[in-house]
Amino acid sequence: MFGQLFISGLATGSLYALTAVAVVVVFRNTRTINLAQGDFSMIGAFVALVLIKSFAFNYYFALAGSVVFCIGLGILAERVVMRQIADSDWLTLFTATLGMYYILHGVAGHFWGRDTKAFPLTFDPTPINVFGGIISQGHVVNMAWAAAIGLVLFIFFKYTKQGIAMRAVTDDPETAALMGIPVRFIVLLTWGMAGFLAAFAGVLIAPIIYVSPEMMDEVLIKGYVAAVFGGLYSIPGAIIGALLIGICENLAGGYLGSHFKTVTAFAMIVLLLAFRPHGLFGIQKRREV
Amino acid sequence: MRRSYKSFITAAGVGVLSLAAFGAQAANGPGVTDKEILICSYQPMTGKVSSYFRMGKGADAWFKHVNANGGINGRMIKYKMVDDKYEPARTKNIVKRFVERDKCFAIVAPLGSAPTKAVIDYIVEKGIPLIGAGTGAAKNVFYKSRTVFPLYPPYDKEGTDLVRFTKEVFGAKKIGVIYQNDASGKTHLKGIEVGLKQYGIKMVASEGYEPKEVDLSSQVIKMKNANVDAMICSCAPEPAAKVYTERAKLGLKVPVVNVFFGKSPKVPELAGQAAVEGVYFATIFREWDDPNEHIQKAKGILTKYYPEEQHDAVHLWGFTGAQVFSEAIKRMGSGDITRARLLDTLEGIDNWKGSVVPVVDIGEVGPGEEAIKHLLVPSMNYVVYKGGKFQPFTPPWMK
Amino acid sequence: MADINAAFKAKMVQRKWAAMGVLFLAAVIFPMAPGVESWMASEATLIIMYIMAAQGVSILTGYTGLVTVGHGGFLAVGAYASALSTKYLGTDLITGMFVGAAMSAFVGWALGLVFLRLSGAFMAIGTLGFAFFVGTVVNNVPIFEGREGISLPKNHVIGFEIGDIGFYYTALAALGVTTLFVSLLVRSGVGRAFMALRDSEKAAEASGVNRVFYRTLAFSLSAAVTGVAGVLFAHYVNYVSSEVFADIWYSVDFLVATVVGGSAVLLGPFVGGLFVAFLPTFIELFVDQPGDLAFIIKGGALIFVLIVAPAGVVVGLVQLFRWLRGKLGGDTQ
Amino acid sequence: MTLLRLSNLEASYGAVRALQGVSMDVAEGAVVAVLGANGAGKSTTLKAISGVVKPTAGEIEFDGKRLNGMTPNQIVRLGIAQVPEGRKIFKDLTVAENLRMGAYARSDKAEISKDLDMILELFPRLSERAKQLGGTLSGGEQQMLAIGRGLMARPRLLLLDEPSLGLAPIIIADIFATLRKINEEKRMTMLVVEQNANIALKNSSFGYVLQVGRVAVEGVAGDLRQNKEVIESYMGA
Amino acid sequence: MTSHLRCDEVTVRFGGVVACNKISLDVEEGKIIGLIGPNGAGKTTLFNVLSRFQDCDDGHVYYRDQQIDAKNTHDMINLGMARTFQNINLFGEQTTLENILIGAHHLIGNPYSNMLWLPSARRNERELTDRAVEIAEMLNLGDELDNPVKNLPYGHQKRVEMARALAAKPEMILLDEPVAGCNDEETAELKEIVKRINSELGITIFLVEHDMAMVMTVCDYICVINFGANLAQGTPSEIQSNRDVIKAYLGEDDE
Repeated sequence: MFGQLFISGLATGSLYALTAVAVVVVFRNTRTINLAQGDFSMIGAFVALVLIKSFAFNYYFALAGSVVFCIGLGILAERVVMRQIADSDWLTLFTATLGMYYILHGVAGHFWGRDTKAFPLTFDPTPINVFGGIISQGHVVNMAWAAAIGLVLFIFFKYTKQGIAMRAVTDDPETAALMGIPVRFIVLLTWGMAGFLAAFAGVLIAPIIYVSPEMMDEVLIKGYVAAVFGGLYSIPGAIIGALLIGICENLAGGYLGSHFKTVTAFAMIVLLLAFRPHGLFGIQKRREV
Repeated sequence: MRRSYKSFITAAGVGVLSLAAFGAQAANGPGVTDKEILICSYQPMTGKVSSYFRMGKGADAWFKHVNANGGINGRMIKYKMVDDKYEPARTKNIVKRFVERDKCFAIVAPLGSAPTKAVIDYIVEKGIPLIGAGTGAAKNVFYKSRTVFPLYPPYDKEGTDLVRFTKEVFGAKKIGVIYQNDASGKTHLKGIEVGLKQYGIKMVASEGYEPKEVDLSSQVIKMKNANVDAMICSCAPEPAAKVYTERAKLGLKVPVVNVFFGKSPKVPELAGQAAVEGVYFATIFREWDDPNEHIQKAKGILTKYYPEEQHDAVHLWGFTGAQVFSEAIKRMGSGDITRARLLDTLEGIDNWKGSVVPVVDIGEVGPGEEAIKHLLVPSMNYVVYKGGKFQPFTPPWMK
Repeated sequence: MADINAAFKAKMVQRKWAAMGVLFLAAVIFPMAPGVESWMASEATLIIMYIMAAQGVSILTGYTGLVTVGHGGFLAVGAYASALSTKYLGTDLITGMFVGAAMSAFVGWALGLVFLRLSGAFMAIGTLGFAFFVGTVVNNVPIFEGREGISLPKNHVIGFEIGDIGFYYTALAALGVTTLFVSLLVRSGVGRAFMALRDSEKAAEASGVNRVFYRTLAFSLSAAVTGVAGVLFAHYVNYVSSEVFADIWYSVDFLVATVVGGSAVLLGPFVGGLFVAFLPTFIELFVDQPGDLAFIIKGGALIFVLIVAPAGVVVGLVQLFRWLRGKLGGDTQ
Repeated sequence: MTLLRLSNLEASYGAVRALQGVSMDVAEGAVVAVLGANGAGKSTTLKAISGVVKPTAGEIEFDGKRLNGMTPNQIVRLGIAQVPEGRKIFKDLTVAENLRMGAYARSDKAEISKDLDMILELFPRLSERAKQLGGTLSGGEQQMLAIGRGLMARPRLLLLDEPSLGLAPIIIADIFATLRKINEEKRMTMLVVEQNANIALKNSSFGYVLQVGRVAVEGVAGDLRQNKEVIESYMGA
Repeated sequence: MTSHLRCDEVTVRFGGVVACNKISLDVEEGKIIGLIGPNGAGKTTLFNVLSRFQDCDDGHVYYRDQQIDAKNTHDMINLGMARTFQNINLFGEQTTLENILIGAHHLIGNPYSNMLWLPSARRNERELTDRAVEIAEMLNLGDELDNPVKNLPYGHQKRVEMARALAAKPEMILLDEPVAGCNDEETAELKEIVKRINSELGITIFLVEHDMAMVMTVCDYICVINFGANLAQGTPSEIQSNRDVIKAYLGEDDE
């Protein structure tokens, strides 16, 4: 049973991971916890669904369309809303993203209804055996996608000029500006990246949790928890946090009983924060005067 | 500024006067004029269970159809739905508004166990007929009042029946139960426990899930590990789809029966036909693809007024209350429409086959008796999903 | 210059109290006014409950600077404490409020200790986790009766049964008490210590403010006020259920109410509570079955407020008023 | 020829009037020192030149162009790089990445890699640690990295904010020797803010002494080193 | 001479960096003592150790011979030690009066009766307010009592910080760069105030400052540190003529 619970948990965790990474990327460059991140994904899933159903796109073109749309959405969010209040305190930024959450929820509900919709299965539903556990091919493909995106991000942040500049802005925006890095453009890029990740998260998860305006609520919260778990600044931390939460949830559900399953993530985060207030990989700031 | 204030006063004055005129018509009940009958319902149009707003849409479609065909005995039915977000405190205020401001004649086909629990005392106290509320919670179904007309049987009775089903159809000795960790699931569980004793069956695994849970794999894995002979699934359509997907994935071949509120074309649509093949469902309505004329008519009506909607059992919940109410008004003819007459007329509906429900047979509730005898849909049927459609299935004891 | 300022400030304070007085007087007369029906009082009751809950949030988030997304949890603690004591001990509404406040304060104190070193986004997720935790407990521990819920008898105050109007007055009185309490608190030395911790922990500690003590105190006072609101929520519909009280949207709504009105202003929760509780009803006056439109309007209004008046509607209005006065004054000169 | 000219520059942070009318001239190819105690406005002057602090009054002119109102990245593109006070190394970036960020505003790849080689040659310690995170370097190495990062922009004017801060004397001497070498070989103009008056004046041609946001003394470096006022402004006699 | 505050071989390390290396010094009761040293010499770290914002890795700190290196930060006020900050650290949204009152926080008595404004608290609050007004007047802040401090000019803000420290009725005040960023006029004013606090109220003052003119004219005794270690101690005139100190300040001069 352990193997099966573990593998299923890993699969679920990888679904949280993309959202967690997006939460980190936006937070560390803009101090914003983006509560609309899940809804970017939700809109992305709907866009892909419409492209497939009404315009007869194939899966990959629909995914590409969704990615383009979500990047636009992210950029729009930055230009129209977040830039206006960029200098405000943390709480204001947080609440503004909540406003975007309401709007996107309403827009999706208005145009596509509150019904749960199926997303066409793209892969053979026959499951396969991995290390004594059974896993569906869709999950395997999703994990592969997530890993591929992780790799792309790694290369982007490690080797490209804009990627390194993004990390430099995270580190110290003022000095980054002194180096000639256009900080505002980097922030725009950050939101674009949030949209990019959102589209993948939404389209990949859609066949599993189906498409509805509320589809990402639970995933967003788990993603946020995972991001905090990893310390809110670390992308590998967020990924590890997401996988850990997926696995622990499933193990708790399996061994302690399903009552404990959904609260596991929160029990974990409360315990962690009680002992490490800046997350697992967070920077413990020195008390400087 | 000043002018708008004045016009506001004028409008308010007119409002008060017209209200007064309204109350003066003594013969008809509140909300009833010679042209119109106002009935109301609260629905979760937004918020966490907004997908159940389908019930309201079903009822609304029916009344739109009635009005488009000239109403009933010359009266139009005005069906007012208000969003309560599934928050009981809001439901309470909305119902008070229905009663005090809008003067609703009756409350027809509202949705929700928790919201209804919060307002049923008030509704009964005011003598408002409550017809076909979408709730199977014991308090609402067994309420001691003649004005309450519950829609479907309480969940615990269904639970007991499902245990019998696993024994007599599947020949099961040890079963597993997956249930939604809320009032519906837990009430099912209560009934199941009664059934276990009654039919001498063991429950070797029982796993709950939260309505929004992303992944239900651990629950199904536990079923597999407990080596159950059969499963009872007290699941709403979306989670049911997840359960059957996982079940197919793990190759868990044991027979399954699902409670009636999970019986929806959504399930095979979301999970894929193969995963749902051979699953039994309890049901209280006819199938959407049943050639029965009333179902086909309902299908046409829903498609006409809510073209985006996919046909679901929850729509039929709404249809049921709406159709029974319309029938009662029709039977009341051209006389005064009062609440007392409505109750009498409803209780007089016996062996009526004119709705989406196979037979409506409403009993009589005497003073101090429980409303359970008022059930609009007293009987439960079964279907099995085979070859891409739900097919009627008759268990041995019903033959 | 200073004298003018002091005089201006004194005048503003006077006006604030005058405004509050008028507000409460209006609220007392309101149900008796001609044309007012009982449902309007019920609508007002809902708003009162939201205002009170937001007052609790404002103690922590506004005055102490700790953002909470978990006050729905304290709402539940208050509601269940009173519901259980009503069911098993037969207490009345007033006693229930004290029980709810005390229980909530205790839980708040404990949570404050656990989250001693958190701030910002970490505090937000921690408190959110707390709300979920409370939800799981009330859903699964048998005494709370899960989503089936506990139905309560009709409300009594010192032996008399009260109807909805009576409940309105009880809630109003409770709001009066909490408002008085919050206004005294924030002007007191303790309130100053809260705000000092918010503005600069270092300077506060150097001035002798015991961070541990005052943070936990802020947590428990804040929890107590929201807990009283929870008691009212429970008794208003005579029913508690985990389906209702385990919902994180209450937490979010209370935070929104606090931010919209102005988090560290006495009148802030009044405006914010009105915004959150009354907006849906308000929209319905103009649009039949607004559904998703209500969501869009709510989000749009929220963002609009944040852009136009980042410190909240009340502060924004005061600034607008001052600006207008300066402008008009300038014109006459 | 004057490369940079400040005239009556004023700037403030909130309530602090950091600059109250500073005027300076920096000739092309020169090393100019700006001295003064803490809070005299030295760093603010540099920040105003780089466009991070917006001056409230006065003019900044670089190579005949007015810099007021330009964004920092426009200013970097014009050829002004800054080595900020306290090094301000990107701690989570490697040494190589830090250097690469110095060249952010440039797109001539071949030249960039040439400059990179040049800098690694100039500071061999950095080439040993190219893959280490900036935060793990010692203070002296960080200063070298900060200077290298500034040079990567291939600026015409390099602004250095207290390069000697917190470093041991031997390392300070080393760093200034390198700076002088760069100045001589590349004819790079430098404006050095320093507290360490002796070393700064020894390595520069002209000096300004700031006091509370104003230029108190100015003169040829050699003269300033003998100037009583300079010592007084430091020792408060 | 009575020792008011004494540190004994205090050592603080941040990772590999030694910020304070066995620093020892003694602050004599009733005097004004200055601590100077070039930027990065470890002055602020030492200050933080003394006011318990920073733990020391080695060595001890004594306040009137009582060892305090394990005390809570907020307990220092009860002992009688108040401090100000290098970069002004006021409660910006609040008025001058409120800022000063925060300084008197440890005198509010029972917090529970205070927050409910019980009669005793009311009396106490009136006394504290009266005293705060007195202090404000002493520091020429009488006109600014009701202004939010963020609107005050810089020099005033510096004085509000000092007033806040005074409101605690301390026996000793640590001043972290009291005149940094001030112009000549403001500096002169603050200098006068520091002297008056010391002479009229008998409060021991220990200050870190970069403005040598101020240090030399105000202080009775000066400690110099460099590279985290003691460099020299003595009266202003001794320090001014100390070769090591001049070298440390003006830089290594090897010619």
